[in-house]
Amino acid sequence: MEAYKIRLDAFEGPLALLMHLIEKNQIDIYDIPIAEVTEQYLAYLRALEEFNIDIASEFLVMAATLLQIKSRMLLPKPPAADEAPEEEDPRQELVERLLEYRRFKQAATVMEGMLHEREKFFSRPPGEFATRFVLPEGLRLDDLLEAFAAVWESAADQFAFIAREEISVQDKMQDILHLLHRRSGRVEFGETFIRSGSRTEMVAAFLAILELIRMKRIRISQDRSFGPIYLALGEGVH
Amino acid sequence: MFYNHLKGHIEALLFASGNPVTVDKFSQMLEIDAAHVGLLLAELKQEMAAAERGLTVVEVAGGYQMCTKPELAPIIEKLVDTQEARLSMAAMETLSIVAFKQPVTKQEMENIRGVKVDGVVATLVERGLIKEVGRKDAIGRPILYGTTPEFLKCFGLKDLSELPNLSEFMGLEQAEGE
Amino acid sequence: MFYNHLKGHIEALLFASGNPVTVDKFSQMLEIDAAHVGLLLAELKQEMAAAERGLTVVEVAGGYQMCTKPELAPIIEKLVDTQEARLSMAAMETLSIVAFKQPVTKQEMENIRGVKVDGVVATLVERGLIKEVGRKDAIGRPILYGTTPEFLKCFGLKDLSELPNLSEFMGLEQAEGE
Repeated sequence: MEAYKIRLDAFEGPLALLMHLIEKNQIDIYDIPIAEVTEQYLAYLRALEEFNIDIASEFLVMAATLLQIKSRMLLPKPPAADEAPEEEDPRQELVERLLEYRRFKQAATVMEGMLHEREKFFSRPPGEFATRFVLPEGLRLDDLLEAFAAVWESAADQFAFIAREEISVQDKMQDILHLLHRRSGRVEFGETFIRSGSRTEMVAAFLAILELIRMKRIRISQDRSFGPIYLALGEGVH
Repeated sequence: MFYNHLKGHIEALLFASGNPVTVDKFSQMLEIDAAHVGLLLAELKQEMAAAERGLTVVEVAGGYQMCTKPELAPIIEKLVDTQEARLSMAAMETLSIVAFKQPVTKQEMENIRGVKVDGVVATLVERGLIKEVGRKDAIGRPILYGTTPEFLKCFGLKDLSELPNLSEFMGLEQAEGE
Repeated sequence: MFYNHLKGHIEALLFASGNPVTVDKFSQMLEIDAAHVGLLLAELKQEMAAAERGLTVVEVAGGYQMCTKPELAPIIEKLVDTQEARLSMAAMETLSIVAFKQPVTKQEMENIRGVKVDGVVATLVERGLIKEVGRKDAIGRPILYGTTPEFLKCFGLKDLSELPNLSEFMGLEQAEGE
């Protein structure tokens, strides 16, 4: 009983407990004295109960298995007929499980040894290299302009609700078309066609340009990369 | 050797990487063929074997890694905090099942160990020693687990074929059973 | 030298430490006096100067640190994972705001885009397309962002004057100042 008290919760599972009992009693694993082992196994569970330690269900399942094997061992063997295949030892399955378990327990010990050997080699933590980003190639100024137009358009939508309409988009569209007509249909984009400089005029102007482009009343063109950008009247709308 | 000047490059790359570097990666970075990489590594290793050198190169997890010499471990331990969380026996047993039986499901691990393995498997996954490698073609399509390159690194294995043969342990049983 | 066998220890300690190690620390770990540590370090450094070696020891932050040789930097860079950085629509829009309105604060970008820009700005800074260029003289002294030389390279621009002057066109600055 003393041994159990010391190792009350030391067993990972029923197989570990059984292995312990087999080793402690120096039992031949191929010929387990099942009645004796069962008794010791149950004694351990009772000890756990005494200390109000919850017994995991796996331990109870194993207890039932042991009792079943024990009762089967007690049954008289049927007279062996020459032709009948030899009846399986009721302990066979349990022995196989124990052997399998022990095999991996040994493997674990060997692996622990390997780990220990390897731990004598100290390595360095991997160098901290921030992943370097290769910047995308072939980006065009147009991409940037398009992005800006897109964001400004959506922002302008928001402003449109709150801005007092001093100058309407409609007015500014007329104004731009007027300006274009007066300058023979072409104006450099960078050139200002803002008259008052008020915020509402800016917004209206930008929206007006977008709207005119959408209506194909005007075109935006650029002769070469990074060259000046021109606003021009759309074809056939003079 | 014609490529002798690249030995220092290999030394520097091993140092900077920290992790094992494959021959292919060396070959690609140094723009020389794999055979020459092998020769340079062998020479480097030989030079490092000299008594007044403190480092060595080990073949592990499919690559080469720079490490301190094992006989210097006692002195290095003075420097490095070696209080890494050790693996419990339960974790080690479960890891050995995964190592030898991979790919393997939790149910299969539980059958062998006779206890639930959820907690232990979670720990091993968290440590990066095992990982999900697929699903078993069975009811419920349970997750299959296998070991990781980190596992090889931790145990100093070149690859899985370096694991001891499980049947050796069986032989042990039989010898004992006789 | 009598302590010659300790050169390997120093090499291993430098390697495993990663950080600079002081002469005092060496002296204490190896149980030799500081003068000898200095001699061993000097010898080690001299040996590492050989062309076929890739590492060196530098004196830094009051200690000694093992590093790759500076001339090998280009080869070490090959260890760096490179990844093609794609710019999302949100990133491109934000970049366009910075490009045309620089210098500009996050708040100003958010006013235009109508959404938080912290994540996108962090990405653009990380990719080296924009950077902090100063502080705005306003409450909280918010950071001002502008484009980088890298940005010019990406878009094939010689300098910023090649960008169309949209902000003037829209009078954004003045409008907001009102």
